Order: sequence, then structure tokens, then C-alpha cells
Amino acid sequence: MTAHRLASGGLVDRGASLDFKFDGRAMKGFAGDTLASALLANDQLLVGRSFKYHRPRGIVTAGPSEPNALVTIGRGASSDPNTKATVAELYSGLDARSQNRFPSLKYDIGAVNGLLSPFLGAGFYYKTFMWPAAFWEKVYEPIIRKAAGLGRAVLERDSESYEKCWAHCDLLVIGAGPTGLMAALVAGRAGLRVILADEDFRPGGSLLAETMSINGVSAQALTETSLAELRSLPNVTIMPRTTIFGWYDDNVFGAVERVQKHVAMPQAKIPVERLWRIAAKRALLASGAEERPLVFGGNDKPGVMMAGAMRTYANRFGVGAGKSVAIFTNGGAGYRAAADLAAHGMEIAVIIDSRSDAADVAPDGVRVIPSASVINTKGRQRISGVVVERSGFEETIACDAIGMSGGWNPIIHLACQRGAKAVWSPELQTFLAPDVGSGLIVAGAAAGHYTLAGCLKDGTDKAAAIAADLGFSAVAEAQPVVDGEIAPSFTALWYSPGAKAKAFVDFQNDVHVKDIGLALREGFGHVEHAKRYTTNGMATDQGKLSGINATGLLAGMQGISPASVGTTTFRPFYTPVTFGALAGTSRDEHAAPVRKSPLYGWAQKNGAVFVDSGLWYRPAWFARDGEKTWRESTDREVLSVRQNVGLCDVSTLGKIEIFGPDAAEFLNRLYCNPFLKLPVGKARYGLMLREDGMVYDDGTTSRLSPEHFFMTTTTALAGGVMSHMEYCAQVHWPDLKVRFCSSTDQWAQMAIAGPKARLVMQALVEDDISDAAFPLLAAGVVTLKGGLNARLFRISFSGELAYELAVPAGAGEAVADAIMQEGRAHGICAYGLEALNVLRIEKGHVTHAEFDGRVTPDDAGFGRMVSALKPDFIGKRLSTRFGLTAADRMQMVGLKPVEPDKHIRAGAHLLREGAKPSTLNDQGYVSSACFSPTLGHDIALAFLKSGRERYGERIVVWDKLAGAEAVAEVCTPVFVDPGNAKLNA
Amino acid sequence: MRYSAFSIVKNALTGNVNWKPAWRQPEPKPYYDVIIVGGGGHGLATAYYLAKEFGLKNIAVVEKGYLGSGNVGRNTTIVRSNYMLPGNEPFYEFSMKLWEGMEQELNYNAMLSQRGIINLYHNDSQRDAYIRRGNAMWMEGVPAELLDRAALKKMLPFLNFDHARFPIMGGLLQKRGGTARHDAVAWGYARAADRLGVDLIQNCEVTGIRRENGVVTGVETSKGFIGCGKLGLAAAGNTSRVGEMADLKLPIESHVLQAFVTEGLKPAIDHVITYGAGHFYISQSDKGGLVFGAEIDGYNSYAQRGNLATVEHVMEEGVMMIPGLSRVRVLRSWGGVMDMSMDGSPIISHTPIDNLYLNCGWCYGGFKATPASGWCFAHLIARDETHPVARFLRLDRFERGYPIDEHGAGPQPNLH
Amino acid sequence: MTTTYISRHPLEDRLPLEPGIRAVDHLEVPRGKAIATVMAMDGEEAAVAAGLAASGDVSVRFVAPGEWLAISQSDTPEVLHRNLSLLLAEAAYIFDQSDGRVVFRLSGPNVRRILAKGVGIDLHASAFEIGTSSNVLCGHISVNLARSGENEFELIVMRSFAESLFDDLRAMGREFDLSADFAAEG
Amino acid sequence: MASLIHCPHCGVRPKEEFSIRGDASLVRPDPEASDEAWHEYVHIRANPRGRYLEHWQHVAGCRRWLVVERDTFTHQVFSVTDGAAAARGTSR
Repeated sequence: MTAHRLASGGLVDRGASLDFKFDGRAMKGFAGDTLASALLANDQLLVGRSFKYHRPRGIVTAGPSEPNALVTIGRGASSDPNTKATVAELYSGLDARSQNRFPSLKYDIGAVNGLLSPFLGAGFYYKTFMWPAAFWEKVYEPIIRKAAGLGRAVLERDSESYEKCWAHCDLLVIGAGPTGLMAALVAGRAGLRVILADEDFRPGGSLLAETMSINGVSAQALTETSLAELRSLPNVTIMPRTTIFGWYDDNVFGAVERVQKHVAMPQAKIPVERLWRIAAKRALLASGAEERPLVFGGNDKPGVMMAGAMRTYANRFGVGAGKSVAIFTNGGAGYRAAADLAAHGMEIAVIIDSRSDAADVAPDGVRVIPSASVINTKGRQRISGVVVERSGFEETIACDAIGMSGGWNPIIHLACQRGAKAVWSPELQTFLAPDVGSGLIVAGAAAGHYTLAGCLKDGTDKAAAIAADLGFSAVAEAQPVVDGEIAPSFTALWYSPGAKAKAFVDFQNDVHVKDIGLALREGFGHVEHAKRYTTNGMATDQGKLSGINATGLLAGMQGISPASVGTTTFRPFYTPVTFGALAGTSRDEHAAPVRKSPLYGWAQKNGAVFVDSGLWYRPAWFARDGEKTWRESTDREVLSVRQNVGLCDVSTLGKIEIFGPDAAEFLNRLYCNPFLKLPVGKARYGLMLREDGMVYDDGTTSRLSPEHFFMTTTTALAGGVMSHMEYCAQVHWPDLKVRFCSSTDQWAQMAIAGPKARLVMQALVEDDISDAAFPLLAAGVVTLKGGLNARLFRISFSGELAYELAVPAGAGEAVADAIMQEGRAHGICAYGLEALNVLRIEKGHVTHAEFDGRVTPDDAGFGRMVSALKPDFIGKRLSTRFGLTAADRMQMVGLKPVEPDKHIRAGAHLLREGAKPSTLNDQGYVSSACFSPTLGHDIALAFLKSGRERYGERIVVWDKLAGAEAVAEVCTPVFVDPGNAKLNA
Repeated sequence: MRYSAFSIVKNALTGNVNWKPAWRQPEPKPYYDVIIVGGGGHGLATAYYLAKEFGLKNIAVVEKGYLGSGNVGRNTTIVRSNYMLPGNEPFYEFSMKLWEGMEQELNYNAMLSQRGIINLYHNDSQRDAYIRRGNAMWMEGVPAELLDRAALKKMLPFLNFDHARFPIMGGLLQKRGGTARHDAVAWGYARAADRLGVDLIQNCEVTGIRRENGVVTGVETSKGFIGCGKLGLAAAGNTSRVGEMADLKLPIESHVLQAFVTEGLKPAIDHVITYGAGHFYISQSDKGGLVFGAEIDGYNSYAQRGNLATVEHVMEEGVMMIPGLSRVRVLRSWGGVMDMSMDGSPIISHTPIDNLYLNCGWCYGGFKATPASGWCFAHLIARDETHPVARFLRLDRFERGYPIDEHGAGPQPNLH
Repeated sequence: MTTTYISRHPLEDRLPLEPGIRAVDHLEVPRGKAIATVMAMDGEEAAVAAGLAASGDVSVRFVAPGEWLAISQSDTPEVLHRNLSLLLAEAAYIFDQSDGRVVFRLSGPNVRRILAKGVGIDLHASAFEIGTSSNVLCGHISVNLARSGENEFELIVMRSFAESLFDDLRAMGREFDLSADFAAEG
Repeated sequence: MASLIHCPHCGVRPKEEFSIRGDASLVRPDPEASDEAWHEYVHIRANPRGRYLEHWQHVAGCRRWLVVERDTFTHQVFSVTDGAAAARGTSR
């Protein structure tokens, strides 16, 4: 028995015993334990295996910087790999497993790597595995991949829920230790809106493990009274279990709250984790300081722990890390740990001090060896002794645990996330946060104040200053009197000389001193090079423990100051954050909003099979009884429209109401074709270009009154066109008198197409819609029988006699029902996107399959539409560039297979007959293709070099991806009714 | 020192104290025949090929930070040649072929891993576009396969097949696509270039470009003036700043692209997978971290860091594509400064100044281009003529109306 | 032939037609409100704002400079359009959006906490006062948000997004057992 | 920026409510301007490291185009003004 539960003490609830499992073994802990403290209480020293050499490893810290004690908690789809035992709150039923070992934690075959370690130095893989070339993927890499990694991600659907929230405050206090508590109190009392966030499940920070008293009360009592007061203030929010992981521009902080990670059975109505974006006017970083590990031979074995962590386990959790503890220190903190451990009845085997003249006082009767170095440790999976060297003499001292204390590193991670570099302090022998402006102020131990009194004062002072800065008046606080304070100074020790075993710098990634030396020797001495070459600091702890020592070693080996070496870059996330929390509720079907047409219900009733189209769900086809494939339904719908009449939902088209005396002028500049003289009551097809002369979007625009136009856009670019128009109106031509608003959602819009469309529509419309009264491109307000006002447009995408009818969205379904009922006698059918697509290809009409952003109006056969007379329109000037008018540009043509049973697929490329496939010989591509039920064979629209000159030519439709080739004849893209007789009927 | 299994054993047995520096740390000479500005992947590769393939002897690369400190060390390591347009595909395939022999040539294991890249599609029009792309690849002799939903399900069972907002219909596979260890590419080229006598000068920031009679004569740097016969700019996100020193007006905007890595995990994702209902892409490194990213933040930036809104958006796309990522923890995010061009395609080109050459516009796709970019840029500099596969990548293509716009998004860099 | 076309509310499939049991936090969907977009002509912004402010039973929501949504509880869309056209003749363009917008009313002690799950603005009474309205993003959906009381907000959303917003609001309120129904007053 | 933008019409809003177009210092040339002027307007960008004017649209809010003046390296925002007002101020 080494580690053990102390007979008394700690903040755990000894009355609340919790059952948990580690690697299948049943264990007990108490409420208030972390998994780590509970494992130690059960004398489970060995908790994991390292990344590269699979060395046995134990718990090193009592917090989020833990490099070794990574476990998988939970089972199956609910397992959380790489969870730090040191921050995992114990709950009844917790099921933890060790990682990166085979077959078991105790006997791990991967440990053989340790024997090979001379061959596996930093960057060894860059130097080998190159021969033969094919062996990398087939042999070497699979072995490396299998050996690498830590926990196992199951990649199964996670049944738990996550959400995101916004919060706003005057002051965000990060860390609820002594500094943060005082700051929150001062700011809260002054009336600021305060958020106090702490990553621990129990606020209090270092106070929870503190034995000193403040103004005569215990640190724990101070914590409780402070928290009680904060809870009573309505303007203060305390957020435990909340880690601030990132500091972003404009003082927005990212935080993750572990809402239900500490319960066995999470409640369904509450998320397990919640992401917070906290917009803070000011923030105070009171994140404390991290104890620095010491780099000495054999420093990685289970039982070697941070001295401060031992103190935390004893004072806060009532757990002794060993029966007989050796302390290796370079400063006062080691002595303080020794004193606390001794007070709990643990034996202090020795204090090994690297300094020669320490004034620190050891507990009574404890031997201190000054000017000494630890060169090795005894034991394999547990410590049995420490080998000390002093003045050339070696001595082995028996112990079962080693506490190391190498000084302090302020936790400045967040302050350095936005580009500012940490600043070396020669006095404090550490890196401090740079001045990052008034948004984020660093306080307490994070600012290098290591005494408790100093922290309490700094938190108070800085919060008062912030309050004043924000216009609040804070009450001055009396200086707290701390009893039992010790001197926190230390003398930096980057490497304990004379190591007789590997001296690790980065525990998890197995980077030891010699790796750093090798990196330097090979020219990778820049701190970023060294990191990347050795992988130091790239493990899940992101160098929280190892970074500073790597810097110190690089400096020491080159005989330069750590200031010249610097640190690697601090970046989010302070501690790792789950995808789930960052994604929130945006998952699965709820990943993006669904837009539903007002005719959705109508389509459903008529058997629609829906397809997503942007955010919309649109009917793809309407399956009828007996139809087995989409093609059967589509062919029927097409023929029905060509022969009778069909109804199609086009409500998803973008619709824009444009008003104003300059509306016509605005449209005239917006479209490449003229709009100035569009008569009232008429619709016109419009082509919108980008400023670079390529087609952007198309649609129809109708003039409803002299100063009121109604535009439709494609569904895909409805939002884009609106923004483009707003840009034009606001930025290009702010003096034009034009206003517009989207009416997409106001109208249910339907196309009624087919030779019998007029028959059906006239039955419903009061007004005369005969060809004479309402000819092609007529547009206007009509009254439906019964009195409903609607808009009617004589426009056609299918090439048939067709109308588009717009009615207020709420009435849409009833109107569509009425049309279907009226049309039944005429063989009406509902038709979907598939049929619409066939109909328009047959007619040679374009969509974004043709207008793919690389096509000019002329490419698509609209060259004559582009106004040469208009002085200006968007896209005019650049459309005359050489390359946009070159004779060999690809132009839109039709294709029909020479053998009618041959198929053509969109995406196929075009080759001259007999030409070898090559990029040079590529003649173009098929943009749209379908089976035409009207013609009985496949047809296609394609872009072909100088295509319009090549009607009648035979061309190879080359679809290597499908392994298919067909010969097709180049023809005009209008396959049906080229004379527009049907359209004008 | 040649690297080999033997050299590792030999050095191990002598305590690993005999390894030599991978490259020298030279002080700049007064004059070089060619100076390349930018010690990233492209600059280092250019210097290497200038020396190796084009026989130049007196070459320097000047780098303001450390070698590989830019985008070559902060990308998502994807290598592929699955482009659609004739201006791009031959170039990227040339690059792919160079990748395939690079490690042996450089004597450096860049861990090229041709695990296959799969671009998912979610609707008919995306499928058609991928068919067009796949056939364009085949035209250039590049194998591609179109996978349907059933094939994908077998290959990538963890994708969201059952509850996707935007259902996965299939994917385009390039089996030769994959990943490479990004830093190693920079280091491999650096070491090989150094061995051919190229001076790699770190911590040497260019502060001015000296011209006499309209001809570049050298660069002012933080280490003093260095004369040169020809000057090649390969400064990626800092292209506009360097170009300005020679009064070049460029079709470039600098944007920040974030990338991410998760904690190390046992092998779970074998391929490189890109999402079609967004910009998300993901692969797993040999160390076990899932490496991923998506779109740029959208605003001009020279800061190598991004914002939370984009981070969240990337994660949303990730969970949309692979629901099981939900409990995986993201370890680190970082940002790179992208030289976004106006059509989304690169520029390897002459400039209006005779002995000044330009390599830029890599957007977020420069890593895969590293070898071909180096080769073609070296070709251009050494011979003063464009390499055939890079002949469309001219600077004047915008003015002349020959954009290479894979996305069809037009001259707005943040849409590419 | 059908002569009256019955108007459907987009949430008819989601909510019982009759009011149900209310929890303390409640989502209510009023039906039959008349809503119009009002866009001031150039230079008439102040006059239109003043005119709208003076028009008794119309509540006004800020959309953009010179643009508002005008909402009437009692008028039909036609009447609202006519009244506004008369009131603001030669000063503003009026467009009926009664069918294109859906109104949600959220009330209860936890509404701010519920809304904070989707809305990025500071909803503290000192920052978003009663009577204030503005277009904001709620999750992935743009809405017009108005504060109608200390613990009462109204959201107006485009019709096509109504079901998605409804689902989102229900999910946001799940923690507080948010109830939902059509408003009794229609 | 860019986490929060202070819309002059709507107040402080998260980045998610905006879309970004690019350089706001460019002015669309006169129709009769030279080919070079048009080419430069459409394709050439100063792309400064430092102070920069950029067009953002408050798409999920008032839908106004805004001119955001900010630093492209520190991301500090100096001012946000309405795009039309800015455009009216530019002499053409």
C-alpha cells in the first residue's frame, strides 16, 4: 500500500461512498473526489501508458495539465476517450478504462519500444522507411498508426445533447481561486454584471487545498462565505464546471460548461455540455499558476508527482500520495508541501534541494540535502527509492513517492491567444503575460503574485480599478491578514544534472532531454522547430508542463536566456473541447433550418417525393400507384404537361418587390438587357451579370405599375441576388430613388403549364386571359373567382402555354387544390423538379447547371440580349475582355445520340471522333442531360468549343468515369417546339 | 549525411551525438544569381529545383522567420490532383507525380500516404459537377472513381447516412490522393537544397526591393542589402506586402484559414474526406489526431488566428458529416494567412518587371502544389519561360479574360 | 367552383387548434395578424416614423433605417394596407406581408435564458429595453425580435422558416418545460 | 474584429449576422473609364496589413451594407458606418 485515503481531512463527503470501476476492477471513492483522487485512494498508481515507448505512468497533477492519467470513461457510443482522471468528477457507476496498452495496462507489449528507444529518437521517422517506396503505406505506416493514438473513438452516433448560449457581462472573472473570488466580490458589490467562471466542479481554486488562515478564518471558510455572498448578489453569476477555452476578438470568450458530465444518467431535457460565448466588457484572468516539473532521470514513473498536487490530494481530497515521500525542490513550495504532508502523518523521507542556501524551513526531523540532484529513481511500476547525487556522491534513499517542485509558471494561456507573446521575467524566472490592453487584465498568481495575501490584494485592487474604469464605484477593502505564509521564491532548474535514466520533458509524448539535444544538434533549435521535430508540447496537455522546460533546456544548451528562445504559440483551446459542445444543437436533421413552401401540404397530399434544394424541400416527382421508379413518374409528368396540363410549385423562387421612381433605371443597370421601357403589365426575362462579365443569375421581372416591379430570381441565388441588389442600391447608386423588399414568403407561386393551361385557369380567374387579352409575357393583378386577388404571369419554363400564378401564401394550398380539381377533367397532374428539368432541357432553357459562374451570355446563346446601347450595367465593361469574346470559347449546343438507345450523362466530356483523350483534346462537356419522353431518346445540353458553328458534327460523348462512350450529333439546344407555336398558343 | 535505416542504427549505437545539422546557418553573401523570398514549402522547393534541375549554383532563400514557419507548417496536409479545369488539372497532376517520387529524391521521409481522397456529393447537380471533374481528371490520365451511396456506406460506415440534413448520395474518389507530413516537406526540401549549396537564410526579413533602370538589383533585408540577378517572390500571405516594395499591384487578398487537430486517437478514419454540403474536410494523422478544417473566416487578415464563429461552423459541419465526432475533443486550432487570388487559382508568372518573378495566389491549396510550384517556378526563373503545365497560371489572365475559376464564384476571393 | 380559399397557418400541423395548458414559460402563436412592410421614400424617413408612431393600434417594429414592419391585431391585411397607404401616401411604400410572416410570443420568467440560446444580443433590460425591436439572428434563422414586456418577447419570422423556428424555440425551452399553443385571441 | 460588429443601426452584433464582401475603398469606375481602371477595380487589391476599409452586410439584421474600418493584423475595429452614407460622401 502506497497511496491511501487519509484517516481524516479533506473536502470529500466521507458519508457518501461512490462505487466506480477502473479496468473492470470495482473501487470506492467519495463524493467530492476526482477519478484521480479516488484511484490514488485505492492505491492505483499505474493509470496509463505513454505515447511512444508505452512506459508505465501514474498521476502527476491534480488538474487540467495532466499528461499521463488519461482514461476512457463510459462505454460504447457514450465513451469519452482521453479524459483526464484529474479533472473527472467521480460519480457512482463511473466506468473508466486505461488506454494505449495491449494486452493490459500492467503487461503492455508496446513497452518493447522502450528498448528500441536509441533508434527511435526525435524525428527518426523522417530518416527512414523510405525504401522501397510502396512499403510506407503498406507496411510501415499501418504499424505506426496502430501504435500511435491514445484512446479509441467509437465514431458512433452520440445520443446525448449539447447546446450553445450567449452571455453578456461587465466583468468576466476567469478562475474562482483567491484572486478571482476577491475580484468577483469587489465587482459584484459595486454593481457590475459579473460572471465568475471556474473549470473545477467546486469553486475555490487553491483555497480548497490551503492550510493558511485569512483574517483568522480558514481558507475553506473564506471560500464558503465569499461564495454565499456572491450567490446572494443578483448581478453575479457563478459558473462552476466551466472552462474558458479561448479569447477571441472584441473580448468574446469561448467557454464550455460540463452540465451533466458528472452524472451517470444525464437528464434528457438538459444538455450534457453547453457552449458559452461570453461577450465581456472586461475580463480578469485569475487562472493561477502551474507548478513546474523537474527534469531528472527516471522522473516519469508512477509515484513521481507534482509536490503541489500531493498537497492538494492530501488537503482537499484526504488522500496520501505515498507513505514515505521524497521531495525534490528548488524553492519554498516543496517545503510547504512537505509540511502539509507531514501534518497529515505522512513520512517525509527526504527533501532534496537543488539550491545551496535555502532559507526554507523543513518539518521537524526531516533531512534536507542541499545542492543536490536527483539522477535516477528506483522501481518500475511504483517508486521504491530516489537516487540522489551531491558533490559526486550518490545515495539511494528509500521512498514510495516523489514530489517535485520546480517553481511556478503563471497560467497565461488565454492572454497569449491573440498574438501577443509571453514576456520573460528574469526576476521571477518565468514567462509572464504581455500587456494585452484593458479588455483582459491578468491578476493574482497568473500575474506572478505567488503569496496568498498578494493574490487576495491583487484581485481586489484590479477589480476595483476595472469597476472605476467602467464608471462604477468600488468600496476599498481592508488588507487581509494571512497567517502562515511562506516565501514562494525558487531558483530555476531546467535539468537536474547527471541523469542515469531518461529525464523526461514531455511525459505524454515521451520527449526526453536527449531529444531536445538532438533537435538542437540537427538545426532545429528554434523553439517552434524543436517542438515540431521532437513533438514536445504537442500532446493533449499542449505543453502545459513541458513547454517551459523545453524553452529552458534550449536556452541552457545554447547558453542563452530563455527570453531569446521564447515560447511556442499559445492557441485555443486552453483545454480540449468536444465537437459536440462546439456544434451545439446543429446536428442531424436540425443541422440547418428547413424552409417549407406554402404548397408543401398540397405536394404531400399529391404524393410528392421531396428533395432538398438549398434549405428548401421541393417535390422531385409525384409518385402514383404502380410507378416503381422516379423515371416512370417523371416521364408521365412530362408527357402530361406536353399533352394536357400540369401544376408545379415554384414558390421557392426568390421574389422581390421593387418600388420607386428610379426602379426602372435601377433594373436597367442591374440587368444586361434593357428594362427602362418595359411596359406596365409586361414581364421580361432578365439576365444579371457579375462585374466580371459572367452570368450571375436569371429570372423574370414584371412591371406592375410605373413605379412597382416584381422580380423573380432562381431559388439557389435568391439570397445572393437580394444582397447584390442591396449592394448596388446602397453602395454603387445611393442616389437612385428605389426601395425593395423580399416577398418570397408572402406568395405561393405555381406554374400551370400545358396546352390546356388556359382552359383550367380561365375557369378560376374572373379576368379575361385569352391570348389576345393576356398574351405571352403579360403580367398583372387578377381576381380569382370568389374575390381573391392574385398575380398572374404568362411566362413559361417548359415551353408550353403556361402561367405563373401568385396568391397570398396562406391561400396557396386551397388555390392549388382548386386548380387540381378544375384540371382533373383536363388530365392535370402535379409535376416536380425532375419533370421540370426534362421540360426545360427539351426546350433548351438554362439553369445553374449551365450558368455555373464561368459562362458569358454569349456562351449560352444570349449574346444578342446584351444591350450594346446602355451606357452602363453591371458587367458591361469586363465582358468585352479578349478571353470572354474569343472565338474558341465553349458555346452551348444540343446533343442527341446518333444511336437513339445510347445514353448521355451530365458531366461527360466531348472529344472529336478518333481523337485521343487528353486535356488538350478536350472539346467541352455536357451540362445537362435527360431522357426525353417526348422524343424517346436521351438529349443533352453541352458546352462545346465554337459550338454554334458545329451543328451537324458528330462528336464523342466521353464518360470515362462510367466507362461509357456515345457518338452524338451536335444540334441546336431547342429540341421541342423551336418555332414557339406552343408557347404562343 | 545520408539518412537510412543504417544511419539510424549506426548513430544510435554511438549515442546519437554524431548527427549533423540538417542545414547550414549561413550569413548572406553580397550577391546571388537568384534570391527567393520566402522559406516556406514553395520557396524551398523552388530553390531545390533551381539547383537540381536547372543547374543554378548561386542561390539564396531569405526567410523572415524560421524555415517552414508559414503555411507549409500550418495546413491540413492534403495532397491531391482532382481538379476540373484545364488550367489547373495538368499542373496538379504534375505535382502529384513529383510527390510520388519525392521522398526518395530528397532522402527524407515526408510520410506521403496515398490513402485516397473522397469528395462527398449530396444532390444531383453536385454529382454532375463531380462527374465533369472526374472525367476531366481522366482526360489528363488521372484515375478517378464515382462511388454511389452503397459503396460509400461500406467504405465509410461512420458517415451520417441515416439522419443527415443534406443526405449523402455518393462521392468522387481519387485513390492517389492523401496526406503528407507537412513540416517534413519543408525540412526535406531545405535539407536537399542546402546540400546542393543553396543558402537558406533565416530571420532575414525583406524590407525593400532595389531597382535600377527598372530592373531588380537586389533586396534590402534585416541583414543588409543582398544583390541578385533574379528575384522570385514566394511569400504566400505576405505577397501583397512584398510586391508593394516593387510597386506591383496584385489580384490578391490575404485571408485567414483556420485548421484544427483533435486529441490523439487510435486509427478511425483512413481516408481524406471532404464534405459536399459545406467545406469541411478531415483526415487522421499518423500520430492519431484528426486533422480538419473548412472555410476561411471571410475577412481580410494578416493574423494567424481566427474567430469563434468560424470554429463553431466548422464543428457543426463536422458533426453533420460524422455524428460520432461529437464526443471527440478538439485539441488545438490555428490560423494561416492565405494568399487568395481573384479566381481561386494560383499565379506562377512573369511580372511587368523583367527579372522579378511571382509565385502566389495559392488560396488554401498550396501544400499539395509544393513540388510542382517549386519546379515550375524554377523553370520560369531559370529559363525565363513558362513551364507547359503552368502556362495558364499567368498574372495577366485577369486583365485578358482568362480566369481559372474552379468554383465559378467570380472575382471575390472570400467565395473561393 | 370553390369561391373561398381557406387560409392555412404554417403551424397547423404542429399545434392543436385550441389553446392548451400553459407552463410558466409559454410560447404562443397569434394567428390572423396583419403585417406590412413600410419603406420610407428618400428623405421621408422621419415623417414616416412619426406617422407610424402616431397611428394608434398599429405596433411598429424596426427593420432597417427607413424600414419597419407594421402590425395590426384587429385589421385585415387589406385594411391595414389601405390605412397605411392613406396615412403615408407619398411618403412610404407599403407591402402586405401578412401571409409571409409568422408571429411568436414568448413569455415567462425564463424567457431571457431561453432566448440566450439562440440570440447573440444582450437581452438585459438595460441593453434591450421594453418597446425595442430589431432584426436578429436566432440560431440560424433571422427574425425580428421585439421586447413587449420585462419577460415577454415577440419574434416575427418568414413563413417558410416558421416550422424550423418553432422546433428551435421548443428545443431552447425544453429545459424549462416550455409550453406552446395558438393564441386564444386568434 | 471579428467577433462583434457594432452596427450603426442595430447595435453590437455577433459576426454570424454578417456577410463580408471586401475592400470598401474601391469605387466603381465611371462607365467611360479606361480598361485599366475597370480591371483594377474588379481585380486589384491593395490588401494592406493594417488599417483597412471593408464592406460587411448585416444580412441577418437591417441588411445594410456597412463600411467597417479595422486593422487586418490586430483585428481592432475603428469605426463602422453605413455604406450608402459613405458612398454619398465619395465624389464621383
